[in-house]
Amino acid sequence: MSAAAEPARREDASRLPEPDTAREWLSTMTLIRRFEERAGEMYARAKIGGFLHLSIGEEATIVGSARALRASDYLVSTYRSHGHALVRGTPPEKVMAELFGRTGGCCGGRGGSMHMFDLQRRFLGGYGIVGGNLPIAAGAALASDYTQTDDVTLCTFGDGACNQGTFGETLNLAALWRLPVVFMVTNNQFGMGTALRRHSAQTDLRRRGESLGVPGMRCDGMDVLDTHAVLCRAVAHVRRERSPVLVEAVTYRFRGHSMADPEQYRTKEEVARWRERDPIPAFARRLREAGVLTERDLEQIDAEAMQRVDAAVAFADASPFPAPDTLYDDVYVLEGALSGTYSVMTTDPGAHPVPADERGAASSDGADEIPQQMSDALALGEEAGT
Amino acid sequence: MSAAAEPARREDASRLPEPDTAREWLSTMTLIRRFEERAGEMYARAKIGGFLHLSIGEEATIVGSARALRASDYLVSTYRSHGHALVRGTPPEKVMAELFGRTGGCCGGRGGSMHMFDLQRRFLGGYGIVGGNLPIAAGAALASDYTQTDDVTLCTFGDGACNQGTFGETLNLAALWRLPVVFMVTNNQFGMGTALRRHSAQTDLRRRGESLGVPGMRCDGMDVLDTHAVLCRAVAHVRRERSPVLVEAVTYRFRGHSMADPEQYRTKEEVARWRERDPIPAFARRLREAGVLTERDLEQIDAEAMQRVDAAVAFADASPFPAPDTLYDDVYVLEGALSGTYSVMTTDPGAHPVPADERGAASSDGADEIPQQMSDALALGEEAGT
Amino acid sequence: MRYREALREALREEMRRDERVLLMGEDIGVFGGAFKVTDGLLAEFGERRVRDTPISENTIVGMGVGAAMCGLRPVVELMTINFSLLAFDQIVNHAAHIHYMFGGQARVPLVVRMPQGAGHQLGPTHSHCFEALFLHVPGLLVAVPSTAADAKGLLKSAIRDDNPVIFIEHESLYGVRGEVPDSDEHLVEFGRAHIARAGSDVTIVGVSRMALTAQRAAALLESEHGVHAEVIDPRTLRPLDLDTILESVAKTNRCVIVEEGWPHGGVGANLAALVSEQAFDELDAPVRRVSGADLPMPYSKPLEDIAYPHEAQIVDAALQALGVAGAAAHRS
Amino acid sequence: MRYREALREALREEMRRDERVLLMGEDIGVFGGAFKVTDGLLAEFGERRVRDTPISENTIVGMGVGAAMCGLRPVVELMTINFSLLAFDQIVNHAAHIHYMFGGQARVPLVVRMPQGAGHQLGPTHSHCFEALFLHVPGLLVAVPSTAADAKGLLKSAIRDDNPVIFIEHESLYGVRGEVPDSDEHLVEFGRAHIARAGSDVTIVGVSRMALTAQRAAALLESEHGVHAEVIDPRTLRPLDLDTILESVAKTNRCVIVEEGWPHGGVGANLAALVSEQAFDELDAPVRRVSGADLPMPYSKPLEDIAYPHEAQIVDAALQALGVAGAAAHRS
Ligand SMILES: Cc1ncc(C[n+]2csc(CCOP(=O)(O)OP(=O)(O)O)c2C)c(N)n1
Ligand SMILES: Cc1ncc(C[n+]2csc(CCOP(=O)(O)OP(=O)(O)O)c2C)c(N)n1
Ligand SMILES: [Mg+2]
Ligand SMILES: [Mg+2]
Repeated sequence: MSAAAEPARREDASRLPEPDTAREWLSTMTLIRRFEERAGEMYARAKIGGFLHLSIGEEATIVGSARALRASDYLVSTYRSHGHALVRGTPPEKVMAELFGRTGGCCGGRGGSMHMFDLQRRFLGGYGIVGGNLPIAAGAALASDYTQTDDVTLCTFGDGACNQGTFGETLNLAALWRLPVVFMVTNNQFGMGTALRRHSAQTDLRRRGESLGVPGMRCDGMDVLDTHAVLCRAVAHVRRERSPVLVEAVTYRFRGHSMADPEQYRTKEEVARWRERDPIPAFARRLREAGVLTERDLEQIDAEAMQRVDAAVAFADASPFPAPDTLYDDVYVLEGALSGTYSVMTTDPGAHPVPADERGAASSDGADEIPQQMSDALALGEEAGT
Repeated sequence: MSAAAEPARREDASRLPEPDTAREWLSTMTLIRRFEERAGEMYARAKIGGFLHLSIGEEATIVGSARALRASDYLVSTYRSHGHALVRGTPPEKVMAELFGRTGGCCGGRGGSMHMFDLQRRFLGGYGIVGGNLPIAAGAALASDYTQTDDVTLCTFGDGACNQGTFGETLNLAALWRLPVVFMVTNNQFGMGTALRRHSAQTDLRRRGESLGVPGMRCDGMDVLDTHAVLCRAVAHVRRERSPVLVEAVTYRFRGHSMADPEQYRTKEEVARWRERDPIPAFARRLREAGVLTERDLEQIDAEAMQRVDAAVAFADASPFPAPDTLYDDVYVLEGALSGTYSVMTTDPGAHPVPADERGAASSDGADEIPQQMSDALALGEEAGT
Repeated sequence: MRYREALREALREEMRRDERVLLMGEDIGVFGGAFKVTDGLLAEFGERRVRDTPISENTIVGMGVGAAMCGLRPVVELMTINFSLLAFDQIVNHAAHIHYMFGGQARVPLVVRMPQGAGHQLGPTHSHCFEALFLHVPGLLVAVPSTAADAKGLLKSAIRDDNPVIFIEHESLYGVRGEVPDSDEHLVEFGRAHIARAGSDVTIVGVSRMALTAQRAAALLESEHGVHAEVIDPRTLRPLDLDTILESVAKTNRCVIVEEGWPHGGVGANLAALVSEQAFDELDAPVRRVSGADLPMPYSKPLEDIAYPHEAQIVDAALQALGVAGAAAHRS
Repeated sequence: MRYREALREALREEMRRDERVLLMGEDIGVFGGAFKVTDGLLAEFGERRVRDTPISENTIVGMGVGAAMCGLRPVVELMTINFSLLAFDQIVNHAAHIHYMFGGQARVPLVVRMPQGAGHQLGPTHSHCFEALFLHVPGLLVAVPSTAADAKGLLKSAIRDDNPVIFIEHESLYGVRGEVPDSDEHLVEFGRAHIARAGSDVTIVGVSRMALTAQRAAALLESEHGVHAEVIDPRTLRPLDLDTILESVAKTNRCVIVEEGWPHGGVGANLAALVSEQAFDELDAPVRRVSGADLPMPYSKPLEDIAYPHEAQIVDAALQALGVAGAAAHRS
């Protein structure tokens, strides 16, 4: 395991960041917490449907890791990704509106809780298939390399995802092709109701990449400082060496897997023990003791978070539901080079064929970033004289 | 890595087996070699169609490993499996007839070169999908455990197969459930035209199971003694510990990947260098030098192999092609509990629906072993009083 | 008894009857099953026979194939059909082909259970109906029970059968109650369609959950339009009981097929093709299909609602088949 | 130029034209491609743009999806369609859904190339035709070129398109020669069927390789039976040019559909359903389907030969559609 991949602990972890930075981290962790608590309430009030996977308890892992990235780096997540959207800067309004299934949502209500996305902020989603996001992250990293930038991709997934075939396939390819990806296992101790030791033969997850020569690191996912310190090393290593690292963030899911979870697979005591290590009060206490923030600052931070969540709910409530006639928008990109009828099911009550003359009408907001990248790539092409 | 998993080398490898055993090993290696050389000729003469993957050069790996098994253990292979059928005792006649696509073939001409099978001899196939055989081997091992036997399963696959998702998934499950499987990577240095270092980030393949706590061993796949010694340790370990081991057999494919392979991916020199280590003459020399076999014995062994191959070709040539009206036999097991029409495509020129009254007619030769196992299992059931 | 409980009963009875039957799947044990179908079975049968697995769909199914080849009768639960795509290779190239490919030597008495369906706002990746992908594959049996009685009877038959069975349940049906014959030997034969409602004006074939939606539509057709629809639930798609459908069409001369999944190359297209070809002279109007919309299922409720069939579309299609537009019309 | 070379030309031209285009696949570089389609491209474009991959189908396709979302235009080769089942999750739940699921933000300009087909004694696991599995999925475009010209023109269009394209080649066609327009801008539009042979008596739709078999059958129908068959090659299945087929059927009043794959829920069923529904009044006889046999493809030559369609079955089906049994008959 390369030096750069040594776990951090003590040395950096004890060093506090600049006051403004520290405040921003705490504010963001608090925002995520308050946002998800409210989302849970909204689910109970049937404002939100489907599955709702909360990351309450995992905020230090989310913020500590995302803050090790720069704006042009990619972040790829799972179906448990409200926090990842928020930490990347997606307005809470757009995230809540997505949960409400409204046009104001970051995906216009198409994806819902499991499929958040914000291309402009390089938050690359939001994937519902366990393990499905790893190859996509490797592809993003390939694009970064191919277009000769030094951006990296942070791919986060759960302990249960380590058992999916894509895990071994993707780590091998990333190591073989020297792709700039940080694979981060958010080890919250369970894959749904299955405890780590009951689903993985190797419970020391940072070692799961060893066989492929992918160095492993571990961070205390309940400690935003340690998480940030370790991820900074991981990101720096990957950015410099152009080869992948596997980081295990040890954390815990305070709530059920999703809203309907009797939690028969763990004891109230176990949950209580972990809750004592709640990353938000822990970090707050630390900042207060270090004199970085006062009691009033802390109250203010929480009040601000509450206000932003109130505003998000108000926005989401006011945002209209998608109109029925938008049902077929964006099934295909229609301004492409091809014509032809994309759907011929005139016997399908819902369907509307797209005649050639309508083509080009379809919207694709947010896609504006791609042309930029394309022209970069094309420029390369010209250099290469092709 | 457990003691039992230490590579063998010296100590046993130098020890020669009993003369009869040594002769049988050499005879079987020679039979496989001669059989496949002839198969190649028959392919050139269009007696054989489709793909023909020869294991010429890998005979020591095949015989050394299979001879570490007892008759009730399972062997699971790939699309390169003529040798595995022969080493398990499937008559060369049936293997050659399968290659010829005749009714006398071990699968009645249905499977061909890539899909050999002999249930009675517990040779569990013969699979065309790279990596597809690993889960099946784990399932066989599960059945052995479930029925409370101490049989083990030897699953062999190529270096390229280590990159398939099923590799990580199956090793994890086998380790987690403590399944009696020996996973053997037949490392012949290439996945088709892609050299090991170009397809696997980890070129020390015996380590590919480390991350999952699956101990690794390595044997010289060009040396039948070393292969046998190491596999005996692996099999003994697995039979005793009821948990998997990964063995890397280092060998080389003398011929092309299949019959149509220009071999641009390697040099003639490289092939020549490996051919100097041809496992058959090497073992023959050793036995002669040790005074176990005389020059005449060696000539006789080769003559016997040639005769058996001649007989196999004669049998295959004489065996009839399947009759057209057998086309739909064994698509389904029809003596089961269900009725109904299995194919209703009266518009399909080839198809013939199977009316309920015909059911039970379909043959399923070889299946006789299953009822035996079933009654064993049922017996267990009765004990358990269910 | 609920559909969920009927399935559990089938599993319990067959596990008691035959020691070779074991269950494997994600969270089927300690968690009790994502939809609680297997709840309580771990307690009764223990970890040897009720096995929680890692999230490794292709390998779980493949292990089921290998174990089945060696004499066991595994029942694998995939948490939902959406994840079956990861196991598609083991299902098609292995489970379905092994008996034929090896000349009849090996058998694969494997059951793969999984629920499908939309309607719970689970969004694009979690709302699939994939019957069409499986019925395409020779070597597989495919069941799509819509009632508690059929769920139990078909699952028991599936477990006793020597062929690999794809057993497709529906997320919206687990809580639905129905009469279930109280017998250990309640077996429903594959390849036998069920005439859920008798009628003479139009034949409506409803697949999986749509068999129920079709029955409600038939009630509306009767009460509001005086139209007597015959509703047929094929119950299994392989083998398919086409004869029962053709007999009905010979009587009604009109046919509507209702499926929840995608229209192109769906189960509806398969049935429409067969009926159009084989009842050509009996049909007074083209076969009508009512299907899910041709797109990934959106999360937002109002969009999801119009993206799969409801009674209204079935009523319309039936009236169109009858050549009567609009409401309160009578048979022309 | 051979079909194989036409594909290579398309790749070469598009790679020269657009730096964002790169190739990934098993043995496409040093080995030159299992079917030699990519032979020579590594030498011209280097390892950055022509990438040999490990045997990891699901991940190769998934990397293509991710790279495409981030501005590249990857062309992934799967060695054969038989292995695409391992990548089915990335193709359906990811490539096909991402544009819609994320509200139009992301695009997936990915091409997945792969050959299908029987006829080379490759046996049960290696002889599949899977058009039906892919055409079922909204969000995908599906091409099935049968000539060198279409292979080149469709592949170039596919690479320039912003949607994920499943590009299905055929193992038996790689060596077949055909005229190919000598132009860098030879693009064949998706959604435009090709009338391969004009005729007035019966419409024969042939998919993929079967478009050629159908043309040979049409020649026999003419020379031996005086029947003038119109042969249509849809060229793409999504989008599908149904209008051209319907226009032909309006003229001939008879339709035969020929596919190499399995009959249940196949592309033939989809086309037969559409034609039967939408040309109901024009059809003088039921649509006839000629398909591969409903079983895993056997290795043995005499069995394989009768397990997929040849001219004779197509001629028979056409004569049946025309209501003339046996040979040398004339239109009744
Ligand atoms: C391929 C696949 N299989 C099963 C599921 C159902 N499922 C959703 S989340 C989950 C558990 C995942 O556990 P883990 O990877 O640890 O992530 P966590 O939920 O703990 O964040 C399962 C089994 C799925 N979404 N995808
Ligand atoms: C899933 C899958 N992908 C691709 C192929 C095509 N293929 C057949 S053999 C082979 C190479 C396998 O190499 P290895 O595993 O080392 O076995 P070897 O051929 O060397 O014995 C490939 C790519 C296949 N059969 N299955
Ligand atoms: Mg977890
Ligand atoms: Mg190899």
